[in-house]
Amino acid sequence: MNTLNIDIKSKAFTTADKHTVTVIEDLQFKLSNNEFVCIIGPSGCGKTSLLNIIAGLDKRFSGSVSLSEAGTQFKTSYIFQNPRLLPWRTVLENIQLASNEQANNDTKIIQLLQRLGLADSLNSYPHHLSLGMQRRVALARGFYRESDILLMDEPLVSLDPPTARKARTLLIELWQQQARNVLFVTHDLDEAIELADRLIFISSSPSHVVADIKVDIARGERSAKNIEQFKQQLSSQRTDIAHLM
Amino acid sequence: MNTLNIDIKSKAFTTADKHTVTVIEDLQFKLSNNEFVCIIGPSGCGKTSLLNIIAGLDKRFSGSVSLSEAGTQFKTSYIFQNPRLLPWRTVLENIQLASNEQANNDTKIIQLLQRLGLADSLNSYPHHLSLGMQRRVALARGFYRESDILLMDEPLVSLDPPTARKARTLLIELWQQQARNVLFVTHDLDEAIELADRLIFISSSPSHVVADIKVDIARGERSAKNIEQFKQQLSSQRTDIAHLM
Amino acid sequence: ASTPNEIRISVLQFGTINWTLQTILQNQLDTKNGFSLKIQALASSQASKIALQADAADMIAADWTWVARQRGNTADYLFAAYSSSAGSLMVPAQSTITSIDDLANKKLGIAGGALDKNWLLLRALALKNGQDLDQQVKKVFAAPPLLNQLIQQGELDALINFWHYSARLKAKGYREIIGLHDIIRQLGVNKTVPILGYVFRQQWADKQAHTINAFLTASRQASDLLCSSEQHWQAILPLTRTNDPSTQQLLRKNYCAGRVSHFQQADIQAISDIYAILANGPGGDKLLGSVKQLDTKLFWSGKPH
Amino acid sequence: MMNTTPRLPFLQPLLSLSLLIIIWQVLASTLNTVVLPSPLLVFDALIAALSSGELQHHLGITLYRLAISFFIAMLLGTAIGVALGRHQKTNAFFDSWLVILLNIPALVTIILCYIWFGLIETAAIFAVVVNKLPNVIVTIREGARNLDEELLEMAEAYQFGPLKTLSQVILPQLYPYIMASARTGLALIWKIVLVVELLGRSDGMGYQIHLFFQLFDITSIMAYTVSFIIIIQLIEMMVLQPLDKKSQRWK
Amino acid sequence: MMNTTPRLPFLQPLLSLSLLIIIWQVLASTLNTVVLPSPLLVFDALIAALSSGELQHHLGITLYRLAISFFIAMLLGTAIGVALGRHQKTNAFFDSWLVILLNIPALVTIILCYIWFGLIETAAIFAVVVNKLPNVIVTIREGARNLDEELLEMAEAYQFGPLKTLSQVILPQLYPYIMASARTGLALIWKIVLVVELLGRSDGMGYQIHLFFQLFDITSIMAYTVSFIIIIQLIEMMVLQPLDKKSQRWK
Ligand SMILES: Nc1ncnc2c1ncn2[C@@H]1O[C@H](COP(=O)(O)OP(=O)(O)OP(=O)(O)O)[C@@H](O)[C@H]1O
Ligand SMILES: Nc1ncnc2c1ncn2[C@@H]1O[C@H](COP(=O)(O)OP(=O)(O)OP(=O)(O)O)[C@@H](O)[C@H]1O
Ligand SMILES: [Mg+2]
Ligand SMILES: [Mg+2]
Repeated sequence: MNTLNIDIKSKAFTTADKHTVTVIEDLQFKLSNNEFVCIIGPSGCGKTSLLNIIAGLDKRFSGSVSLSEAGTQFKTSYIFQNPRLLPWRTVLENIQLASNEQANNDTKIIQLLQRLGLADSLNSYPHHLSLGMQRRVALARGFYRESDILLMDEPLVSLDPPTARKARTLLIELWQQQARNVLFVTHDLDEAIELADRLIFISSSPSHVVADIKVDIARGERSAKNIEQFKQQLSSQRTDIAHLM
Repeated sequence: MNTLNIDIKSKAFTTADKHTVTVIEDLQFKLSNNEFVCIIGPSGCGKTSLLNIIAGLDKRFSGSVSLSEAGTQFKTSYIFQNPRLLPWRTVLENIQLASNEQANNDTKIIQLLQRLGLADSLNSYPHHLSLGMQRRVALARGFYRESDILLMDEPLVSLDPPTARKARTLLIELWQQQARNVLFVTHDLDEAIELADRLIFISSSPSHVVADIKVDIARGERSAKNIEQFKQQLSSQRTDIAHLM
Repeated sequence: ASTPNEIRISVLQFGTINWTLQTILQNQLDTKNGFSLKIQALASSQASKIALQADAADMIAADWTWVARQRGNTADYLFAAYSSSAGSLMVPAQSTITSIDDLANKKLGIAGGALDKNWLLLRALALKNGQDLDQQVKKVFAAPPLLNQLIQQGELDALINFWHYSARLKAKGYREIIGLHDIIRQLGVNKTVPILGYVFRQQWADKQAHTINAFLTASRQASDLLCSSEQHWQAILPLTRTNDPSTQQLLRKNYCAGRVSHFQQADIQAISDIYAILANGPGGDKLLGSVKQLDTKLFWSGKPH
Repeated sequence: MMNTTPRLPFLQPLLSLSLLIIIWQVLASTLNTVVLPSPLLVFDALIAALSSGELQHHLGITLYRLAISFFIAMLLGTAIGVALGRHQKTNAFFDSWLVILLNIPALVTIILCYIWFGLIETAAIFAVVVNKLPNVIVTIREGARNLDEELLEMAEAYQFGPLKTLSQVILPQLYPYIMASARTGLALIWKIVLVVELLGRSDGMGYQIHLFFQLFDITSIMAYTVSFIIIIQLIEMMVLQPLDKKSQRWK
Repeated sequence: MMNTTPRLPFLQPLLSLSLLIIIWQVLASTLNTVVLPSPLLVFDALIAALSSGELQHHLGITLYRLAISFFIAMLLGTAIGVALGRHQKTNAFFDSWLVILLNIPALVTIILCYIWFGLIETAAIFAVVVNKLPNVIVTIREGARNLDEELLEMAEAYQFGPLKTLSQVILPQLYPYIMASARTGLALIWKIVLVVELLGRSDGMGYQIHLFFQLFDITSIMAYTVSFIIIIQLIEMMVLQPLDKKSQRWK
């Protein structure tokens, strides 16, 4: 995929009592070269709004989300902040439906689910799963679908540390297999440093980019210790964003 | 409140294809003396099911949840795993409705919301808030209501670290003001050690208690360093529960 | 439950009986004859039957066929003859149909459904002539006003309708092929019998015989007034609901011709004969129920039973 | 779905009504039959009926009957609907009663009501209620079956009690079902009132319309119909749509 | 809500029906009027009508009309209802048309259909559809207005396309509205068919019932009604309830 230019001049909402609240203002960044970018910002700053705009779900903003090569289209996978599974479809069906392939590769789905610890829940309905399990199904759905950009809105909350670890490994693996741009919203700085090529820090609303930091640890060397060190360094060097950590 | 005996012989669900799955089996523990207990266990092990049973929402289980002094009733506050706000009520109304007082103390509600960073959203409807903000409203609702036991199902996920920190401080403060038993489900061991008197580790389902550990750091001394140390110690001493951390 | 000397009667607002009743009221014929009349106007003849059942009316108007059938069901209704006006078979002026023998394969509109007495008697007559109309015509059952409209749109070749609907067609130049009384005559009963009458409960009649007779007298006086006095006719003209003078004239003519001045043993005999024809003819068992013989006690004799 | 409120809320209906009237006029003048009188003729008849005061009289009476039976049917129907929707056993028992009540021809219930109570106002209103009630019950029952269990659990955990649960949790969720019931209900009741009045009242729109039918006076039937539709359109614009807007404010 | 499936699914309806028949019998024998014949009398009439073959004939024809118009009205109504519920502007424009269509008396539409098409089957079915259609539209529209926007966004993000979105996301959410429409719809159509047949058909239940009504033969009316209700009760037990169960499996 070529470069994706995100340039949001302003995104505003009208509240029930007719006030206009500007949530995003002059937020710009670029995505290219199958980057893995983590977005970090306070609760309520507009991260979900941003992803919705990029996914094309929200068209009422001023600014643009465009590819450098005009005219080309990109396909998104979006793992929402809550699972958003179809309650009347089983786990397997939910994943199948989200794919844009003609024929579904059920073995691949089952493999994915197995690695997420859901091998037994293939034919369960979402209502019969715990919330953490539903989130994992949503993960599998997002992973399974082939796309040019993968949007993830705090996908790993509500998972116990071992499961979250497994999910992270899987994510990186899949991303390396099928290279694409990833936008990953998280509140967990450790997680962000472990996963990302770049960290984008966003201010509270009306939000804009306050820091865009390259994670320069090689992928093989992102041990707990190195991550901790990077964090220390970051907080000592960038006191301007300390309040966001 | 006197001692609460939780003794669940078995909790089973029937799946859509008529299978019976036992989720909890022989899970016992006691709550007394206004303890703060954190529950830690893998995703899908039955933590939410357990809280539902204690809250009296699920009566189809074998076993009992009883007070040592028979005949007395207890009032619960329950902060669910998702916000569960009434969409057609504003933030303020949602909190007022949940209270069992005759007259509402709006100043107290506003104070609570202020401390959770929601001072501006008093009259917003839940749909107009970000998910993290909705969770904070649910927190405020649970905190505001006077109760004998406070159940919390991963209440602080989806919050950025500063906000989560504030919420934890507030929680401890309120708990010390209005002493009551607290059951707090979390996947975050650091958080658990910071907050709890006791940690209860639960196995994967059919779940039971695998470890019941007293956190013996004085409340004033739960610094990041001390917590890290406690964690180290725990994982080296209790290798049997290392897979849960 | 009505006060002494009071008659509560339920009739169609624009029905011909209402012409008579309004004339009674306008000329105080009720008080003059020693009773008081309360008219409840209703929008359908079924409604008046419900009113009688519900005891909300003392008297309604109905055919003797209906009364006979109800007596079979142990309802003790009595019948006092009122009018012999009857429906007829009508065709457009330029129609090729000249007698009932020409009806085969034609589209025939029938008011009142398959159990309408006009239709049943027409069938009986045709059968006598060796023709089974039920098989041979294309029957169209529908609501009377709708049928009148349809024949004017050319959707029907012929139509048997109730008399005031037929009269309206006649005023528009439609041709009468045969009337009910001609049918009856051709079936061998040589008398113009009443069709429509006042109907009331026997129980009530037993207590109110005097009032009923006074009412019947008033009714006859009113009808005579309408037929003899232009002024009285003008007074009820709005009830005919037509502005066309020729239709008004035809309606009046038919109304007057249908008056029943005497109701005697001969009438009862004739009706019994017609009853027998109906009962033994096609569809008659459904119209009249299982009773093959007319219960002649249903006719009001002028005194309590 | 966009929540754009048009600046001129009356413009849209006006335009669409004009279009309808034009279509009607064109149809009427091409067909040229007594059965489809032109809008102008109907309008004249409407004015005539109004100036004679007849229309107001009958319309008033019909609206009175409609209002009373509407409220009784909606209240009772919502209550029973919620009860049946939430209690599977009660529902299993009464389901066939409901099917019967739904499918008894209006004719039968109306006659029975008149015969039992006499030709009085109560009978008429009772007959209408009996005919509308099962429809409300069935619709609300579907709604009550599909309530959000999470919110109900919340209400239970926070000990809302039956009254608060009903008013704060259940009824807001039933809102679309109640509105569907109300909108189709006004229409259904109006149609039943027509039959009820035909079979045993001496006034009201049903009585009048049937008289006109006997004379095949379609113009007057249309005039009466138009007057009623105007009333309902006003109710829609003055009551139901503002209610919609208010209750959907949170979306 | 408990999902306890009773072991004997036919026991409950049987019990409740027996109770109803007992109440009926008691009422009939205390009132002792022709207007409320006892169950036994009605049963006799039913047997008689069956053995003459008449009932089957008329019932068959009515069911045929009912089935055709039911499916047309449901399909068309759901399509239009979804369109209006999702497109606020289209709805603002056509809303008043809908109000008009809802509130035209059945009498008027039926007469117009008969006059225009002649007294033919198409006219009858068309008249029924015109009477039922707006009810379906209004109910489905309420449902379409209250769809879960989160799931719709999901469908859009995952590029479901219109067809998949309709079948996988929208229709399952409309299910309760469709069922409410279907249940009240069968009843409504049956009532309209009765009037349609009364005004211009030479067969069918409505035609027959009206004949009986002219003779004031309530027993036969009841017998015909009972036969129809049995059919509907069978549809309810054989089609609608299993459908309910199947489609609610995921709960
Ligand atoms: N209604 C239900 N029907 C069938 N199975 C259910 C139902 N609800 C929960 N379960 C099963 O019970 C188990 C425990 O669920 P529960 O929600 O209690 O897990 P949990 O510990 O809260 O998990 P998480 O951390 O993911 O929230 C899961 O395996 C789930 O599949
Ligand atoms: N439909 C809406 N109407 C009005 N305001 C809205 C609406 N949706 C979101 N907002 C406001 O926009 C802001 C940003 O919301 P958003 O959901 O993007 O936050 P977020 O960064 O994803 O937060 P979180 O981490 O809590 O999920 C919030 O302040 C919220 O109140
Ligand atoms: Mg968000
Ligand atoms: Mg849980």
